[in-house]
Amino acid sequence: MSTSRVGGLLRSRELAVAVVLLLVVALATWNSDSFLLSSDGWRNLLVTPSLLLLLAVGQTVVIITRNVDLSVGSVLGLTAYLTGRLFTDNPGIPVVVVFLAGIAMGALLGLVNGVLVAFGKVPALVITLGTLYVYRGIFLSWAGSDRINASDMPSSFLSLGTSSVLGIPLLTVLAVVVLVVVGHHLRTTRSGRELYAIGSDPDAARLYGLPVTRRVLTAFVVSGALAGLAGVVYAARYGTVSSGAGLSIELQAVGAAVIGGVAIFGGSGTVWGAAIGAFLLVTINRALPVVGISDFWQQAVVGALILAAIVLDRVLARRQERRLVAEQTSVRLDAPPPPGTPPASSSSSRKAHA
Amino acid sequence: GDDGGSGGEGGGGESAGAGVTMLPKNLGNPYFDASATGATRASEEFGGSFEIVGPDTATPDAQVPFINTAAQQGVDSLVVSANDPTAICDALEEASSAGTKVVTFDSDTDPECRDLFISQADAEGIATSQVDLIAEQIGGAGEVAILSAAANATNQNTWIELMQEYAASEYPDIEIVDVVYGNDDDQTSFDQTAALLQSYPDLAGIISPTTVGIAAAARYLSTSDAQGEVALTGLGTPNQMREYVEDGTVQSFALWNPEELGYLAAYAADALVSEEITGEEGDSFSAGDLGDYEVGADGVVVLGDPTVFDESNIDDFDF
Amino acid sequence: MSTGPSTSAGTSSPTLELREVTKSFGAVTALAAGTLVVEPGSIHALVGENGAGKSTLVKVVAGVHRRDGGTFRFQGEDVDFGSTADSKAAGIAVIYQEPTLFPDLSVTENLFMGRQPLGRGRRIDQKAMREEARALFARLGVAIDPARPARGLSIADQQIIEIAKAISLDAALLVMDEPTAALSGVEVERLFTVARSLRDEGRALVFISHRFDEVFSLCDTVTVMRDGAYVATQPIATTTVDEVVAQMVGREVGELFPKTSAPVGDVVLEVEGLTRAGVFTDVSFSVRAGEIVGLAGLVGAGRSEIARAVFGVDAYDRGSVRVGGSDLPAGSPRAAISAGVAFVPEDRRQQGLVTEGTVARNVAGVIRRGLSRGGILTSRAENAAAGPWAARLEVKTNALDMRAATMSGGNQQKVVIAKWLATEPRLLFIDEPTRGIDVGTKAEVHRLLSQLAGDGLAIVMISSELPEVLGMADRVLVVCEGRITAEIDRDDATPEVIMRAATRSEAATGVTGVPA
Amino acid sequence: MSATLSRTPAQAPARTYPAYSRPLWQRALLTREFAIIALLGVVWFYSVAEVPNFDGPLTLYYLLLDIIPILLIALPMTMVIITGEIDLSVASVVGLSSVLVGVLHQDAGLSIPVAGLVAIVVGALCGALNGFLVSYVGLPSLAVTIGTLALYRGIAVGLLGTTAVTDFPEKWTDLATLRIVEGGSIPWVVLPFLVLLGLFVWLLHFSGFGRGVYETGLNDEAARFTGVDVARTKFWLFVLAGAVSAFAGIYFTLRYGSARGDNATGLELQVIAAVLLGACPSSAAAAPCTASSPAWS
Ligand SMILES: Nc1ncnc2c1ncn2[C@@H]1O[C@H](COP(=O)(O)OP(=O)(O)OP(=O)(O)O)[C@@H](O)[C@H]1O
Ligand SMILES: Nc1ncnc2c1ncn2[C@@H]1O[C@H](COP(=O)(O)OP(=O)(O)OP(=O)(O)O)[C@@H](O)[C@H]1O
Ligand SMILES: [Mg+2]
Ligand SMILES: [Mg+2]
Repeated sequence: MSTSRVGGLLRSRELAVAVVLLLVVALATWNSDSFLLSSDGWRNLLVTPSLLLLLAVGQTVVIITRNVDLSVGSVLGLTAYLTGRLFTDNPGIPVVVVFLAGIAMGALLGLVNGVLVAFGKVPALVITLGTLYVYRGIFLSWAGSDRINASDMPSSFLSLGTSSVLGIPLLTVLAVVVLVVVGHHLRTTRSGRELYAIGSDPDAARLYGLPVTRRVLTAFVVSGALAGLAGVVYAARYGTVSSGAGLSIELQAVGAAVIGGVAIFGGSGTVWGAAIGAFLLVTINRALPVVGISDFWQQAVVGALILAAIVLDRVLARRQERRLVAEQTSVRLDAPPPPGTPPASSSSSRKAHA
Repeated sequence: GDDGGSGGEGGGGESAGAGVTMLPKNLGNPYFDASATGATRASEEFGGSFEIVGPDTATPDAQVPFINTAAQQGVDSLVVSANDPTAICDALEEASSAGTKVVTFDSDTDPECRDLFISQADAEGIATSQVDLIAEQIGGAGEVAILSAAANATNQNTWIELMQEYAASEYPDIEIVDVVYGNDDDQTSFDQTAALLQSYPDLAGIISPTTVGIAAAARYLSTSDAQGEVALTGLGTPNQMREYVEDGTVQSFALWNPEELGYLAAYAADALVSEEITGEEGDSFSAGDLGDYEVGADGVVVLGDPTVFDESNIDDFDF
Repeated sequence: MSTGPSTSAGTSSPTLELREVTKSFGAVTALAAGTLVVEPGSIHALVGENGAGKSTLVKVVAGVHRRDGGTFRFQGEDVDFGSTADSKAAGIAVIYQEPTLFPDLSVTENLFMGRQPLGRGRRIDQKAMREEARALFARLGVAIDPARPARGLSIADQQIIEIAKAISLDAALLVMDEPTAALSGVEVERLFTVARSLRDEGRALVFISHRFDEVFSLCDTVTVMRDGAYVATQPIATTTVDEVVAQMVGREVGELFPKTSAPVGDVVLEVEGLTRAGVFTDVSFSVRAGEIVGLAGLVGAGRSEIARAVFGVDAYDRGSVRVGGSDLPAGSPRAAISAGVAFVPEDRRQQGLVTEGTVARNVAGVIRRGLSRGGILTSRAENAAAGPWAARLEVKTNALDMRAATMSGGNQQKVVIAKWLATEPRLLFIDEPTRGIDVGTKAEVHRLLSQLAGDGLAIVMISSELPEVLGMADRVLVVCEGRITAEIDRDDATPEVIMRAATRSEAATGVTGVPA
Repeated sequence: MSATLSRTPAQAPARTYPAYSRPLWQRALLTREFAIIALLGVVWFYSVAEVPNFDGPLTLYYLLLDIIPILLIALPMTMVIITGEIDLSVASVVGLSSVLVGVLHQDAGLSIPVAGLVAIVVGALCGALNGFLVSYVGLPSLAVTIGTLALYRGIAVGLLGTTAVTDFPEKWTDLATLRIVEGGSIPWVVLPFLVLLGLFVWLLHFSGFGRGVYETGLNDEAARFTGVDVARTKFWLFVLAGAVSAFAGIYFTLRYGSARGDNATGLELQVIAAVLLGACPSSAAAAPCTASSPAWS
């Protein structure tokens, strides 16, 4: 990250996905220019991904520490419902308070995950898979079959879902601000870099004296808080909250991060990549009907495109690696990772370091 | 099986009336809550007991375990809205062989799998009323799209077929350009609506014969430039739609009273359990303040024609 | 068992003072009575057999382990570190036996993790950090690109970075647990220069090594441990290698390099024009039964790479490999193994062992195919097969189902050797055979190697320890920058010749000499 | 080879080691598996005491019918997870094979066994695609199988659209719910599961392949150095997962007598939960629920 060469390599990984994204948008626009050019089209293009973007950013922070948070979907649902209830139970409550409440609620749920993972010494996949069901269960038993309708929420709140500043939807602005803050933090602060170190080799991090427990805890809290924020956003955008809210969105969040070049074994990847991944996933979904692919085949195409995206990403990364090798051997600074070793080992040697 | 003597709340052993266990497509669906309210009122009237169980996703394999459990507990009667006409049949047959009376409502199974089907209104009635509503709103001509629930939802598909036939014959200038599926999920339905407007710039109207779909579509329209441009109707509950009728996004939509549907289903179940009827064509039973009903062909009981809601009457309803 | 050394009459209190420190892991007692007193401005050697408790002692000092008992003073005050962060804050820098780097991060970030120079708004000052890194490497005379990720560095390079990391902390106490195990002459000499300059600045250093020549050329004082307990401390000046060795193992140890020339049989391995772009070029050599061929050279010359390619874990671009007259398919360790080739790799934790696996399963790891009866492979069979081989190498473990991770470095190395000898091979590649192995075991390994050669085994030995090469090898192939630059016969092999070939131009400095 | 090592030529005490550091009862009782089985027992007795009709013969019968797909898929999934990989696409393969059986039976007029066979082959191919991308292209399995999760499900939904195939011959649909003994509580399908269970227990715990699976998960570089073909091992595990999922799909179809694109949606997380938490809803599955992925721990 610290040098043009390595930085270039990383950037190119994000670039790969960005290119695919642009292609998708271009294709859709070419089919029906309203996809991009109409004011609705423009707004949807920007707004629709912002929800997943928030989740993907949080997910990235966790994945970088070689953990994963599968409970975000349930957290989102729970906070979305909380949002509605806050409005119905105490009318006239200021919108800001609701946002804060949602974030706080999310952070709390994230904290539970973090504590269980950091102190329970149980794999995050197991813990969060458990809390995925637990949180969803709490949601269901709390909400029962009650549901939040648009009429239950003040229009001042609902309008957040649609209003824009300078042609950029408010929710997008919100998501991008979050993205920039988190991204900048991960890149330029000690605690940020320590997250990468921890994910890169947890044992080494402990031996080195890094505050592993505290950092991992924080990562989960951040992920939870962002999921909470996403919950409030969900309520504002969709205007209704039923027990299905956020169901199985967690895999999309992980998918977005991984497609964006975040290594699932921790230690590398950026929120920028994850953000682009989120945009790609959502935009593919929206573009397909426009491109005229039958409703029934859309999911298949989405799958194919996800695969295409990660394969392309890998190809570009591999080419960069080769260049790195060439440079190093020519300078004879230090010899390269042997080109012969099967790519699996590149991911697995991470694992072996665990 | 026993008459639910040991059947927990499901059995309602000691009480005079039947124990009614309701299994909707999924919980957290306001439409079925309304039905449940009706059914509860009914069972209070005939002194039975009532419980509602169900999955949170509307799939048949999620419904089957609930049927199994009910069968084990030997409940008096099951009132089911089927997620699939066939998939839950075996389970239902197990149940009836265990002595449980099976009544389907809202969405039917194959006739041989149940004793009675309480139909909200005959399919034609539903289909035609919605097409008429949209035609009236778009002036009888233009592109119309349909936003449905799950691709396999039995009743949805029947209605859609009928709508297409009816529109073709009665309104030659109306073209039904597409059918998309929101899977009764707010987010999906919402995004599907957005996609529809993208793909069909000249779209004149949308019919959404599902309460979740119409609400999501209304929400999207109310926030987009298409508000007022693209007409929307379908089947929705007043509480969900009030907002959008008031802000002019939606002129009118239809629905039978789901509360009455549940009410009638419960009474039918009670009639079966008390062996007052067997479900034969021609049987007739009384359903409290709804009056008497007669069993039609294939053991179908029809509730009546749907109500149309618009700003004039919407405030008279609360469900 | 011991009172330990009396603190020096001098007014200055010792930098580090450990007395009667105990530490046990479940059943295993790693430290019975660890005692170590280190004066400021001195380099203190800590020696002992594998499993003597050296690393454990170090980890207590570093705050990795909490001691069970005993006193622990640092700079005159009683301390009790709960974590390595505490010890670091107190001014203790530690180089652990096994490198601990963050593979995904750049070398620079690895150097400064957790203490990066901060600029405006508590943001990391990348520029300053890069400059400090370059300065540091310049001082150590290291030529590693500070910007490259740590992944893929050879152990040697990793070890060098660990050293740089520790030094840059400029702590009052610097503990080095076998820092030179992976290094060869030149690097070692550079390290010593730095160590001496630190001592002259008045800092205290602890140096752990199994190489006595290094101990005696670098250190001022030596403390000997045996079976987790303190044995003796004395000034280097007043003792000899034999005395120290005797104290370590509690008996006399036979001659170190007893290679007896065995009758040389017919050719077992033929390598023809083996080439892998960027790593090694046009390598050709052959090995005969009963012969030990040494691959010498500087670290990073490409010796391991060559061996790995022949064995099949790495691919190669051109060339051919024949074992016992028939071609060996490229890139298939399985094929190599069934052709009777064994391979003891240089990195025991990454390549040699499944550290989370049990001793038995590691030892039986390769031969297990032959162990299943009627298609069923039982742990019983594995234990039965593993036991004798573990015993033959005197592996220190209290049960066959212990995790290899809990064993001392040297014992892990023994497990790896046992695992490969169990395959009863005809050709043995052994990369850094005695890295981190104590003097007693080292003698056994060498005796074993020559004995195996005597039994007609063909051996290729990669070693960065010149004395070992000189002592063991019938023929020495010198590798430099991926080419074989010289083939030297046992009789003409001298440190000078080899170093000249290994470094081409570079003068033969820092050749590690034969111990007294 | 007669290499005898001794410190001094004089005495040569070949030492011996005990096989185990802990007594048998500890090794038997202080295990994850035992904890799970114990927990299961507790839950069971609680239910019998508290839940009406729980001890009725139907309970076990339905419980087994409902969890058989999870049990089946948990077998290969356990091994996949032990190697440090994961397969999220299994439920989609279930859906796809269900649709294939339906379509092939209805439109192509194939008999159930033939259609089922084709479905299993296709399932294996689906697994092979996962395996190829993971082991030979070197992509993270999580990403790959999130992709194929959508792809396979999409194909399933695409093939059938709104329709659902429901006309399956009685004898086959009955077979799915048939009891071993008339009126007993053990469904017949438990038998194929038990066979597979035995097979996988052997493969994982009593074969060289299984040792390789563990080594691959714990340290695949070391595994390669000992001659384990890491890539091939993983590849075949994914193929197994695909094939078994397809088999589960056939059962699913016959049990509900309906082939639909959205059959078994979301089952993957239940399977993974079963494997990871060891919370397989039946003690039968506790056996394959051994230590989970080192990659995640
Ligand atoms: N796993 C690896 N990945 C990438 N590069 C490596 C790896 N191992 C070694 N190298 C590099 O390849 C070159 C040859 O390394 P190798 O270890 O073969 O040298 P060597 O002569 O065996 O030194 P050593 O004494 O460490 O065995 C060195 O520059 C080293 O940095
Ligand atoms: N975490 C642990 N769990 C159990 N036993 C351990 C653990 N760490 C060390 N031991 C045991 O403590 C003893 C001392 O180990 P230690 O690593 O200190 O030896 P050492 O002197 O460093 O040997 P070497 O020179 O080979 O590095 C060994 O018998 C080892 O098996
Ligand atoms: Mg040590
Ligand atoms: Mg080497």
